[in-house]
Amino acid sequence: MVDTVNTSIQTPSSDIILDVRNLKTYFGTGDKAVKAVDDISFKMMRGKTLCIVGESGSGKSVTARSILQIVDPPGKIMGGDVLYYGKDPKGQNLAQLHERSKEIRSIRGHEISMIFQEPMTSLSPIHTIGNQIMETILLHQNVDKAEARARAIELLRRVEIPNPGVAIDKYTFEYSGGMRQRAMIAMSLACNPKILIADEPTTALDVTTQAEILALIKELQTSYGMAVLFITHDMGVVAEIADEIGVMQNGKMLEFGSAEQIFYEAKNPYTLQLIDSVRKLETSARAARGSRATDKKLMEIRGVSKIYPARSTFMGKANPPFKALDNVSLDVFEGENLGIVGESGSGKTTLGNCVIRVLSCSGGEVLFRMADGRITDLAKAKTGELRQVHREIRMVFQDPFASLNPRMTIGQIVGEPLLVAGTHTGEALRKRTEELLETVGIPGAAMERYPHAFSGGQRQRIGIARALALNPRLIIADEATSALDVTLRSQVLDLLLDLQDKLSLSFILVSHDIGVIRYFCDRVAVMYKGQVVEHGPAMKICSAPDHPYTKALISAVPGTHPRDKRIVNRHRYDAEAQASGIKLGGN
Amino acid sequence: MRLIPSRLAVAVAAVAVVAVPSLALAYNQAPMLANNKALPPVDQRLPAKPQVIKPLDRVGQYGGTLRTAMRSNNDHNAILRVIGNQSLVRWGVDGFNKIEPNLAESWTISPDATSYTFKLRQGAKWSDGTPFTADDILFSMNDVLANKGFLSAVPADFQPGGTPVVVTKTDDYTVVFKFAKPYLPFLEKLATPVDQYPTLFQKKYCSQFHPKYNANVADLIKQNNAKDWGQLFRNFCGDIEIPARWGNPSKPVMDPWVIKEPYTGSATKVVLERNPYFWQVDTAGNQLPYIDRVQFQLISEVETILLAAINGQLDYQQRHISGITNRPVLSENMARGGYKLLPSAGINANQAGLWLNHSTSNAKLQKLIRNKDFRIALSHAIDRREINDIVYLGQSQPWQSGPHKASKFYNEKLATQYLALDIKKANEMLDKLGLKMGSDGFRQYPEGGRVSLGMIVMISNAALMETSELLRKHFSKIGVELVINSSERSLFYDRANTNQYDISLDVFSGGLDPTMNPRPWLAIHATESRMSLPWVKYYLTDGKQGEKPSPSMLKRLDLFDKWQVAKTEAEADGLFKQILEEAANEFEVIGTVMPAPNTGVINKRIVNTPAIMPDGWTWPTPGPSLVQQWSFVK
Amino acid sequence: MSEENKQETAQVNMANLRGGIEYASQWQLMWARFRKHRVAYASMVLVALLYVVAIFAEFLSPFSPEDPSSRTVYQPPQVLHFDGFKPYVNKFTLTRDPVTLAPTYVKTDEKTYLEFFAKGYEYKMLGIWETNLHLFGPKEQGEKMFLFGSDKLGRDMLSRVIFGARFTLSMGLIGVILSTVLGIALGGVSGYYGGKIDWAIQRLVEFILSLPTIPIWLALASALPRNWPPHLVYISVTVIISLIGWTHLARVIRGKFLAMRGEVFVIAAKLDGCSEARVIFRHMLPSMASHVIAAVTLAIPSMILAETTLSFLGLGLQPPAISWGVLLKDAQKISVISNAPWLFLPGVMVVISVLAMNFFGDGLRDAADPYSH
Amino acid sequence: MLNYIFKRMLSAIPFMFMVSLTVFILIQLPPGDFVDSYAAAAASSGETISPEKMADLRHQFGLDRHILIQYFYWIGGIVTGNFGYSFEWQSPVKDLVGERIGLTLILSVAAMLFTWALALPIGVYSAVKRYSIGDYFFTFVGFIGLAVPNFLLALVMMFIASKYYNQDVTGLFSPEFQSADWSLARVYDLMHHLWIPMIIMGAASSAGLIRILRANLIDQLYMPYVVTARSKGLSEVKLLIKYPVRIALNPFVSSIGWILPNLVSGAVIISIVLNLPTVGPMLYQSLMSQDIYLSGTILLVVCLLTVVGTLLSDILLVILDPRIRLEQ
Repeated sequence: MVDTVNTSIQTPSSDIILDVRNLKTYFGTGDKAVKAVDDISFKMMRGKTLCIVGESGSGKSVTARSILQIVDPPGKIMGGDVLYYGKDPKGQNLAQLHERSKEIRSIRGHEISMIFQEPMTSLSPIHTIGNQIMETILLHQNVDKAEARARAIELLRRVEIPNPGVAIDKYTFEYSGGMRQRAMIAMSLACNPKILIADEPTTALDVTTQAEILALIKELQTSYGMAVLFITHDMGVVAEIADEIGVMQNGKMLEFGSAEQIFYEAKNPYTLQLIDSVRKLETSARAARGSRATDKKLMEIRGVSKIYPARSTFMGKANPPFKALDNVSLDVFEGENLGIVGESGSGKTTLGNCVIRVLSCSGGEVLFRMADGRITDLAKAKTGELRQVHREIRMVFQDPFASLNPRMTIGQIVGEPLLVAGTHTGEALRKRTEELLETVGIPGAAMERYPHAFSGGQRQRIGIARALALNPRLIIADEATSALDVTLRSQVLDLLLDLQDKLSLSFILVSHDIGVIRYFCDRVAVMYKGQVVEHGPAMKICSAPDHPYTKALISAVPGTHPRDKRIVNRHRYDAEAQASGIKLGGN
Repeated sequence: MRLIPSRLAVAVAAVAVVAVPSLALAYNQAPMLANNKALPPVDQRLPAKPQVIKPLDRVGQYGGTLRTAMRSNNDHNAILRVIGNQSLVRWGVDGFNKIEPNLAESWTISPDATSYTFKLRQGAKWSDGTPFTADDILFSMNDVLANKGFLSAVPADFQPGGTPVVVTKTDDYTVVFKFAKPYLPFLEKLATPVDQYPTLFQKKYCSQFHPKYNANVADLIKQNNAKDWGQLFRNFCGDIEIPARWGNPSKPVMDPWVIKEPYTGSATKVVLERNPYFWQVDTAGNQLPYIDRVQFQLISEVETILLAAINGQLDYQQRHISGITNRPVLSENMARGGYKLLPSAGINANQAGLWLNHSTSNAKLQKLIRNKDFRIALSHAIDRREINDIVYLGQSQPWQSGPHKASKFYNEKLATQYLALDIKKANEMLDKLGLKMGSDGFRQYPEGGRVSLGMIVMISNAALMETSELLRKHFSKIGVELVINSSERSLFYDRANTNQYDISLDVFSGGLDPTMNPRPWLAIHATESRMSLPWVKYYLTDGKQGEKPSPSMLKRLDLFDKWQVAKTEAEADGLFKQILEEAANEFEVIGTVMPAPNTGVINKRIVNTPAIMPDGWTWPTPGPSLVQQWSFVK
Repeated sequence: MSEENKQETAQVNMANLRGGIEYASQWQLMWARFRKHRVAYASMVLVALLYVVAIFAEFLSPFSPEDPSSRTVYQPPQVLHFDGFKPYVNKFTLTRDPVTLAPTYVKTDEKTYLEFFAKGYEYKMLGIWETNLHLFGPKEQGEKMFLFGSDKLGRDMLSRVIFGARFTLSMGLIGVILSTVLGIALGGVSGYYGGKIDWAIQRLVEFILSLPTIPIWLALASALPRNWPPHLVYISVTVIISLIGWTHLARVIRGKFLAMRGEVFVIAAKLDGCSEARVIFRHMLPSMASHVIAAVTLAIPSMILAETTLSFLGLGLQPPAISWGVLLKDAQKISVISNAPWLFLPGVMVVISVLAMNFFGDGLRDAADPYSH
Repeated sequence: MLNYIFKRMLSAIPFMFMVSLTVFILIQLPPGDFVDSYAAAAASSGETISPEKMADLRHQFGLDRHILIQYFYWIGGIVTGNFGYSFEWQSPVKDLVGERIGLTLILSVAAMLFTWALALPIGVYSAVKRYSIGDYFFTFVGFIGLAVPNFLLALVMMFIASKYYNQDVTGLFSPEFQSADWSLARVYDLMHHLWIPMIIMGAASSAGLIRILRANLIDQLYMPYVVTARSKGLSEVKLLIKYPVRIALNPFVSSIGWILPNLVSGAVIISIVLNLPTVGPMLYQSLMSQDIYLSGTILLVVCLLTVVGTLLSDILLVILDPRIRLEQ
């Protein structure tokens, strides 16, 4: 157990806005209680950004919510003090206030406000954005409706939402991802709070949108002079914006210090491991192991397109047909790792699904050289032929929890393809299943247990074992690592690389994470709005791309060095395209 | 629906009469009519010699509303029963034994009983003041009844032996009914509700819907979107047994009360008000009826009628609640409901008779049923005391199919033979018939197969259903299997008419009115004489169709033909007694128990109601007890 | 689990892996969760008890439900007393008030002793072997006793209620099974294949749902050729009720199938090369089974109520058949309410069984998804 | 919105046509026809009808024509507003049904309002206070309402009301108001009679509604937007009403779609027992006696009520929930 970190950096109390001392928040009672926040102490400086970083389940989010006592039941604050100096200079202990008292309610949204990770579910689906913003204003300031509405419009303009006069009467689902988060921020600033708590606000966003939001928060912090408590698991983001950093694990604060101290003089091994796993993704493991790519073409994708027909909405207004894939052409060589990168809505997942015929494409052909040399066009293959193809091309899915049937043991899941193909039965099937599990690092004896008994990382390995069952030649990994914690991400990628070396596989890795692409792939194709804008060797694309969009994409990726912050001088690709984010119907 | 408002007709009559100076009024009228200026004085409204009715207890008092209830559909005859059928003649107050003058003051019958001459009551007026004359009778009989457009054929009671009656008038108040052959039962038939045709339609009012008298009846038909003049006529002037008879307030009637709130599909109650021109008075010269208004509350569920009666919301109610099973709950609530019990005697010969089907399709069984010993054995197997105790609460008595003691045609053998419970004798007789007892406790035919009788029962009659379950137990004791096929009303008739039954459990008619309904002893009624419907077809088609009846039945049918054309009462009664004697010897059908006395309720404050009256349809309870002389007393 | 039987269970599982049926854990999880729900657990026991009564009706009923006796007409229920350990009931004699004819029962001090496994009327146990053994009854064979009172014909109400359970409960069950089969078939097809078939089936469901239930039962039941014997009427009434009942289940199943089609593990199964039938039965149905069971248990009560309503309208079963609905129909009289209220006991039984099934179904539905939070 | 309603109306026409055909055939299925049941009814109360009179009646009512001809006569009539003649009453079906539909609607709507007034508070309470004693108590009462056969409840309540409170139970109005025209006194008299049927009809459907509202509300209580609202400083009660209850109301409102038909058809039974002048008893009698045009029209009207009910609930849903209105 690491000794408690001394937080007694002596700074004059005048510029401390919040002082949290020995905060304990438990779920349930007695010895079985889950100690989500176990004796946490830290201070927040006026006008400064404190980042609390930790992996999922570390208790960082519960800490943030305990400040305003809005922890989900059965969580309760068991002890400790939260001294707030914003309103009453002598300090007000928020922890002692009753969670339904008027005092705490006058602080929530007024003195201290909060924004959340998933704006789509954090904003009411059936109230307009304007209504929800004005509600905060009317709650804390005695102004009439017209005044509140004017303030709301002003706030929307402050967060750079185009023509706010119209946007105010729109509903949450009519906003794009980035725009929704901007609206959320506008709502939190309604009463000029002194502290803004941001609970993983950019985790669900694309990297370019994330950059926009981080820049916006920075700029608002300086103009409002408010302190920001930023909760995240992404060390890159921490490097870009943090003034002070706290590292949490299993409810404990392992290390606390300025950005400089944490990134360059970290003492705690867990912190080091966190930083290392992020930095690791700035290198290319594939290059380190030497490329196994050959010049024999495995697959030729020629002019593939996928168009969704126009569907009239309820009121009869028909939106135009949506081109998910627009005449995409790519080659895949044997032994090669081809990366397909792009933001949400770029069509990268659709391409993956069209290749393996989970979706049928509207046009073009996908020529694939079978093991026996025959060339088949997957786009037009019949079911019988397709079954043979599905033995040679396998898929690994993104969500480890959803991709395994909860009602079958993992032995049955991994053994299913063999059982269906009829190649192994009885004892041979059991032995082969055990062997497969061992290859991905899961103990064979665990075959009888059910998916709900395994962690995210282990489940992903089981998914991979299933993919390997029929000795495939090509595996399509659709965002295979994006659901995992950063420390696990590299381990899984290493596993895939080992398998590739042993079993001479080729991979198509679809991802939005530049780090993963750089680490794993030989060649990369960049997609934007259904088209391949650029493709080439991974190292070149990830460091010095030619196409302006790729430039914007790469530059928006947060670095891991506080000293050379990259987002602030990032390249913005056709800003007005980004800005006009309000399009009907999210995709 | 008002075509020629009856007010206009009244005014015309009034003008003609007012000229007569007001004599010292011999009669007095109900106070309710006092303030009706349009009415001439009571003396002019009454006939020269109004019929004098002697009230049963004492002279009544005017006023009050008689509240009763009826079911909300298929129950329109409840109104006819209370208002009474004003025919030329009527039944005596106590039953079937006497025919009394009604609209006819007197009548003479030709020696050969082929022609009847009726002297009408002069000065009697319809409810709209128009005099009631022979022309009305001729219009009803010759223009309506005989017209194919109204009825496809003249009703059987008016064409005995197939030749319709000829109706003529000698003067305005004398009418002659001439039949082809002697027709003694005509007077009794006239007293029954179904034969009220002669005095039903007023010529002046109803002729507007008759093509012979109103040329442009066609546009009237279109106006009321009727199909033909028959339907139009029925909508305005009604017919004997249809709801529309009580649907037209402006239709002139001879009844004691006139429709005020008509009986339509959506009505929740029907109200009738006293007829100012009613032609009967009591012994003290008061114009009848005593009671001002009669109100029928429409209720869909029988239990709700019972609840209303117990609650004291009804002044008179027999229909639907007078069954023996309700006797306990009715008698317990007498004080609360403010009523007294009104007993009535069923006129049927038997409450639950076994019509053995002598022409059942099952040949083996038919041979057995036609064997008298088998029928006697079945009769001895029935524990009539248990049926009486359970189903009729011990209030009835064992009985076969003969008329009651009260009737002049009582035949001791036909009524009480083979009533005793004697399982041993029954088993001996069945053994003698060669029906050996099988291993499963049921007897087998000599040539094999279990002796099983299929019995059809109507589901809606609770007493019959309970009796059938008891009979099943009784027959199982002598090894005869009884299969009960309970069925909905409409299906019961469907199956009976198509001969798909071995036994039909249903009432035997003719307890007090044997000559009117001789069905249990004679195969003459197309749907009700269920000892064998093929025999009936044989009789009705003079042997061309159906099946030849048994010798005993043929003899009886021959006697019946002679009875119909008997010239004198004595000759007719002699023949009918021979029929009953022959039926007794044949013992064709088996009876269980006599009808138990039914108990209705009547408001404590109503007098002039008979101690006990028959409960039937040919004697339409309580009509013949002259409801017009019932009276509330303070 | 200790080491060696872990091996051993591994063998066992692997042995029938070929069949792949063995997914006990889903049921174990559901069962553990269900037991926590005390009310639902008690209801399940009660429901099981009711069906046992329905099956062993002859054995459990002390007297034949159909033998009338004039000496015990409308006898009120007799209270059970204990003389030491021997249970007995007091005899009653029937006297009838001459005027009101109301049956009045005078308690005599004569005792009728009862015993377990008494000799009673002859019957065929489960239609196999002849016996006259009954669970309990009067010591001497001829004696009578009425714990639930007697009806108009003096028949024992306790026996009639027990026999009534047989028709009513079995009708509920068969009706539900019928509508479940229909619901799964049609719901599944329209949910899985979508497109034209889905559109057609949904229109059919909407059409049937928009027909008001009771009037349609009225029309269908009155359309029955009524010369059929009671058990044929019984089967046809069950079919009628389930003709309408399947639509709700079809909608639930369709919704589940539509949701399930998009699940990742279903796509994975397709990519594993599973045939369409295997995808449905091996991957989709097991996770729906729990929801279907919950929906089924909730459908039985509505079937029971439907039977009683039809019998009340005089359309379903008719005497001499015995079902709770028929018994209630006979009790539906003012004269019964005022002086024979115990004839409403079948109504109480209907309420108890419907309540028990509702709570049981509710508990099942909560426990249906062991993986939901 | 308008063209949506118009489209739905248009699609209802073939639907109603199909319903009318099914209904008409259903009514004709039982053996025998109106005249048979008329003769049977007469015979059971002692009056006998001769076979040739029955043939006469059959010709009169046009029952001797083929089913389809009768059907097209009926449908042809409906288009021009003539719903045919009732055999039994010899008067146009339009008048017969006309008066009673009004009362049926009043009864059904009253019962629906009672159901909502009962289900809304109980549903919210038992969702917020999950697994509390109150929750179990209301669930139990709700199930009791569901479990008791409504004709039994009706008879017993009617008996108690009349025996101990001597309430007039012979209909919706006491005799003197029956045919009086509408006045305040008459409305008061109606209310006085209305409470028994309203409770009985409301009891069953409110149980179902409570279950639905409770389940939906429980899902909404722990949604993120509730946490956001709390983080903005809203009080628990205001927060509960504005967000979770408001969203859980949508399925509650769409319950009109299935409550209306249930109430109307449920009313058949209760009206028979309580003798209410609604279409219920008339439908039952006309089906029993196969008065085809009368029963056919009533069934058609009831189905129309159902279609209108579902349309109404869809429209209300669209108004209440923008997601349906704007999003595809």
